[in-house]
Amino acid sequence: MPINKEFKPKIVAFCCNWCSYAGADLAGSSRLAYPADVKIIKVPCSCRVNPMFILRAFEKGADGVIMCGCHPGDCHYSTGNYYARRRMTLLFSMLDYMGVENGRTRVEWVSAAEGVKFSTTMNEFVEKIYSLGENVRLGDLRCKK
Amino acid sequence: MQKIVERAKELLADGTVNRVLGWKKGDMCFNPEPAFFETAEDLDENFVYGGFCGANLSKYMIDASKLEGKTLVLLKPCDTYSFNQLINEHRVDREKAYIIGVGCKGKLNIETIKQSGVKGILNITENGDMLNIETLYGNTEMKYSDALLERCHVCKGKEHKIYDELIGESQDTSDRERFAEVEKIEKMSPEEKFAFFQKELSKCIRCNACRNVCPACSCRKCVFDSTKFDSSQKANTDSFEEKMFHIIRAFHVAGRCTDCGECSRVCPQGIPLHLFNRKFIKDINEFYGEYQAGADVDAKGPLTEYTFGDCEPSIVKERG
Amino acid sequence: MSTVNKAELIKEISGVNPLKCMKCGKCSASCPSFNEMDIKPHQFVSYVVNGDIEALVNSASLTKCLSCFACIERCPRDVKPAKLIDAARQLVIRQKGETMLSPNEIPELLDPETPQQLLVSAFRRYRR
Amino acid sequence: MQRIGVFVCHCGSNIAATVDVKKVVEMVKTEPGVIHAEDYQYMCSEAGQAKIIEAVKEHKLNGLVVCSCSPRMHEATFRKCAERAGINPYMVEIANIREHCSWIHKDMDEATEKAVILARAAIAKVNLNAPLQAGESGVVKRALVIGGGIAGIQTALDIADAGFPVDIVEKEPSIGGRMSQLDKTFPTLDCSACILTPKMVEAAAHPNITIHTYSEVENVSGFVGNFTVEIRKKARSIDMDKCTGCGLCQEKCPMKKTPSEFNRGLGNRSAIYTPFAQAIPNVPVIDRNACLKFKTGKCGICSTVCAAGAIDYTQVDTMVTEKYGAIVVATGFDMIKLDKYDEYAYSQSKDVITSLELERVMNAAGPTKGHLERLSDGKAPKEIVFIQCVGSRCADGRGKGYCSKICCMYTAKHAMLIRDKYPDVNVTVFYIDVRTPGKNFDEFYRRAVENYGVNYVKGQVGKVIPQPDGKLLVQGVDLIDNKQILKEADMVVLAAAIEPNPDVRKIATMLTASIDNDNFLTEAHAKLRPVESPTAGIFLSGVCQGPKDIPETVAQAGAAAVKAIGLLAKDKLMTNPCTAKSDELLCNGCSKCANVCPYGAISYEVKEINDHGIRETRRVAQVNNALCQGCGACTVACPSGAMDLQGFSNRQIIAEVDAICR
Repeated sequence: MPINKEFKPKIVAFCCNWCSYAGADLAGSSRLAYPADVKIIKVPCSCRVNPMFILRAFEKGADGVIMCGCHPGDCHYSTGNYYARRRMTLLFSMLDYMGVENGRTRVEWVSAAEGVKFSTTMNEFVEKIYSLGENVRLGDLRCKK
Repeated sequence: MQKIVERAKELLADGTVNRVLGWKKGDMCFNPEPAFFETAEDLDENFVYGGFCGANLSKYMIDASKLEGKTLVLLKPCDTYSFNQLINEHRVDREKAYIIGVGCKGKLNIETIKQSGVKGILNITENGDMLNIETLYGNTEMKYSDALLERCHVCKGKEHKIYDELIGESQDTSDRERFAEVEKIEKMSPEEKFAFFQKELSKCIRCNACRNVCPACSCRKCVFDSTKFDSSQKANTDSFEEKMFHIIRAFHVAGRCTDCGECSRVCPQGIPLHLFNRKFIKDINEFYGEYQAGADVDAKGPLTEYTFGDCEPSIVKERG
Repeated sequence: MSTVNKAELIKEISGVNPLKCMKCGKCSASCPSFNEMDIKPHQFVSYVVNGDIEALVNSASLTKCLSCFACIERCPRDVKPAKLIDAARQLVIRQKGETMLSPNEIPELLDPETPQQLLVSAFRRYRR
Repeated sequence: MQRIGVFVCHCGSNIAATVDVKKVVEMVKTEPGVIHAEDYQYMCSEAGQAKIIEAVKEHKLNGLVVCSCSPRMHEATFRKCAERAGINPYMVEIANIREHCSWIHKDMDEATEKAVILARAAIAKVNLNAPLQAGESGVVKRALVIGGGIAGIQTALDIADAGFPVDIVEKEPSIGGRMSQLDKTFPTLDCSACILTPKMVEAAAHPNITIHTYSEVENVSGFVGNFTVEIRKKARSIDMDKCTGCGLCQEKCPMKKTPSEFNRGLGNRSAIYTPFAQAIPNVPVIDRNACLKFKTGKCGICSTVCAAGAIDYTQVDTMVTEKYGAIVVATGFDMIKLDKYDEYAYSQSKDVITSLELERVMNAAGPTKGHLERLSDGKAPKEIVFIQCVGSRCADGRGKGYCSKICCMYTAKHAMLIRDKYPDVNVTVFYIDVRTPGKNFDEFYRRAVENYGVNYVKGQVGKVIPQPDGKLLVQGVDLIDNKQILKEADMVVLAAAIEPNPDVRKIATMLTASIDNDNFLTEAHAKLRPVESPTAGIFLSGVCQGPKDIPETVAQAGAAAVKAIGLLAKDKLMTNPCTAKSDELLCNGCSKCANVCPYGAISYEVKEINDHGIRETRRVAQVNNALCQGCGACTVACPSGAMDLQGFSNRQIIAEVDAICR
């Protein structure tokens, strides 16, 4: 895949405190590299992620947004990720409906034990964003022109 | 209409209700507006009920619930879904409402009439299945069923979901597939989809009419007016903001929207806003089972519920 | 080709990570041709790790392995010695610049001692 | 605007080797709100903390950003440090520039740039932080122990001895667990029952201990210090107060062909039964699936013979609801199923058995009365082969990836006991490694080899082939000799891997305790908090946390008890201040938040609100801070944004998003 050297994507990853943030920590302590384009924001639970945050990230120029939470059934708060799953399904469906490439959004369930999964997920996601290129559809078009 | 006025007067006179929530004549025949009536004289003089009385009055009951005594409210079949949803959300007080379910044979869209080429409209009268239209340039006529609002083509049925008494006959005017328009967009390529919505949404002037008329969008203070999200209301400064506003607006009413179509009816720019709400309704039906907001007063709502086996968000990708 | 490259090639062809081996010997314990082999199945791994591909390629084990896959089936670490020996065979085939054997050449080459299963297995694996 | 100090840690070379910390300090100095920035070798050290405190005093800081390791590591340290410096501990944010940056990136420029952005996000957040005060909640002075094996019994005894009431919930009809099935214990070879039964009796007699056997935890609600647990006491069909434990009913029961769970299915029991003779309580249960009375309505012999009139066929399950301050999980383990290991012929031959089955065979109260014999024909074996690591250390998806830890030692024990009692029996052990870390463990293993002549072969078994004459042909390898071995054996014993009790996942879900992919409960910190679950108030005892032998289990059980006692000894707990908070002026009263709250922490109140001069009676949401755990589900369900989460507010998260996307 040809990689545009100029393009440095901005990628926001929302990670729940209990599983995915710990999974990211594990990826770190296992030295499992993934591109520096990914920046993690810690939230207590995936159910804390408001669609507003995701749209805000796109508005401010993010090229991809990924949300990670505990696996369904393993939520620290028992049910949070079930609500998050419905919310994100509907939001992503809407973005797709509006013509936003559906590769720019992703939800992945990563447990605290899955450092490897965290790292591979991020690598895949970044690669996907590189292949999609800069987010021209959602960003602040008028300011950039 | 006369029957409604007579009954309203009786209920006012015997003290059952303190006021009547209905429609009053507008400056033109095609723009009656919601109004409270407190006297028999006011009713006789200003009350109107006809094909152009599309406004859904249930939202006004939020304020009316805070007033002294009961309010007589006139609800069309589809309006009763909104009223139920408001009861579900503790926004209206059932005890404060006396509901007369009024008959409806579909409501008219003046824009449709104008778009058919009729200009200089002076008056429109209903005559059975036909509309007699007086214009500056002479008289013409049009089939009633050709001038219906979009929502009436996908009518939810003639049954009132909640009422104290019924006056008048209703009919089911549905003659189109409810999700046909949504499906059409879903089949487009991402570029076409984007172009379609970009074109529609760039018309938005953020007048907030869609929000203010929506019976589900009834927050005391909208998030776009508050400081809670650093998104306080202002004109759109970038091309994304209108999208964000409309996505969030639709998301906030997802699972609560009864598909009453008021947003599209009132939009001064003619943006088909119901396409957002209906997309969420379609997804909810497909992913989590058929759900009609307002059909059941005690329903929990699809976004505050879950099942262990819900589909994953990646379904959006897999579905293509 | 250097020995390092050959070892890498074997890993690539086989898709096996020999470092996963915990040296339990279950492969050799399962092997029906164990006694015929000069390099035993559990040793394949260390030959690849140490880069001694020449010895592996020239060993009798190359022809004695039946490709019965018992070691693949039972390996607890997913190391799959038979895949390594198979990769060594591929290496030989590729070196000779041939990728296939015509069925007509077989009767001539046939050694009556060759086990039937090896033949069947070879056809299964190398026909194109 | 806050007055923020930024402190960048080198973490020795962990961070400084890949992140230019000096540059990070320079870059963040111009961020809004930043008054002071510095770097130091080890921020978490006493000297590093002293620097922070000094800077707070000198620059009158009221917010701190520490760029260091994961907040999961040292957030608490720096919050305490802030407190010592006289500022609110919740005015501290951590930028994780080690796990999320220096450790995963190699390029220095790239890593430095990312570190700066992460620091900016943390600074943006602190700019919107508000001081938070932890609330207080009470502690119910009672503990629950789930599981009545040696781990549960030991934990319960220790807590009870400290003066707190404890309830044990055990799903089997008797306490005792796995240890009660064992014959002898390593490395001293004392009889398992001889050391376990006194503890069982002690637990039963302890005034502070209540034992619920034949019971299961059905539902758990509440939080640390104040759990409410529903326990289902399954219908025993026996009146526990009346039963004298005479055993006549079991003797007379006509349904004696039910496989005994206690004997691992190698022997039979009656339909009315106690699992074993020393069962506690010594009150039988009726297995309703096996009982003739329940199946056909005809029988009732037990009722006829019971002089005490204790048999009650009409009993139904009863629910007990009790409040607890602490819960200890001690659910133990079982052997894995061997259906994926066809090569060992476990399902084909009765003479291929697991080690736990061998324990029953060797036990005087077991199916063979302690005589070592082949289960197929009752003949005395002459050749026995032990196979190690069956399903342990497997990366192929058939077994478990971990080492089961106890197998090396118990196999040495079995081999030694057999050679001691039956010197004419040859014993061969196929091993991959012999792992004997533990006091007197290696000496024990060497004794088996040197004094008892057990034949240890380095290598694995590839296949066990049952022969027509009933013998078992074992095909293995000796890796030292580089020879394949074909050996005829009379018995093969498999050291099957152990796995956590399958019920534990259900229990973990109820407790909201985290659990790993192998179904072991996760500890709060692998090294420093090994007996606590990350979920406050939940403690881990025994094998539910990881494979352990008996001495380790007992040690951990004691440690879990001490942690639980430490909690129960407190009168008040500080609650998490990062709870949801509703803005009454914005609240619609729509109940969406209450619908999604997993803790029932949101209630509604109808009260008079003064909304900018308009006085109105409104229905508004109220959050109970003691119940709220701060997940934030309500904040997204709330359409008006009235519900917000303290410490993770909408504006804070948006500020972070903005800082990252800048």
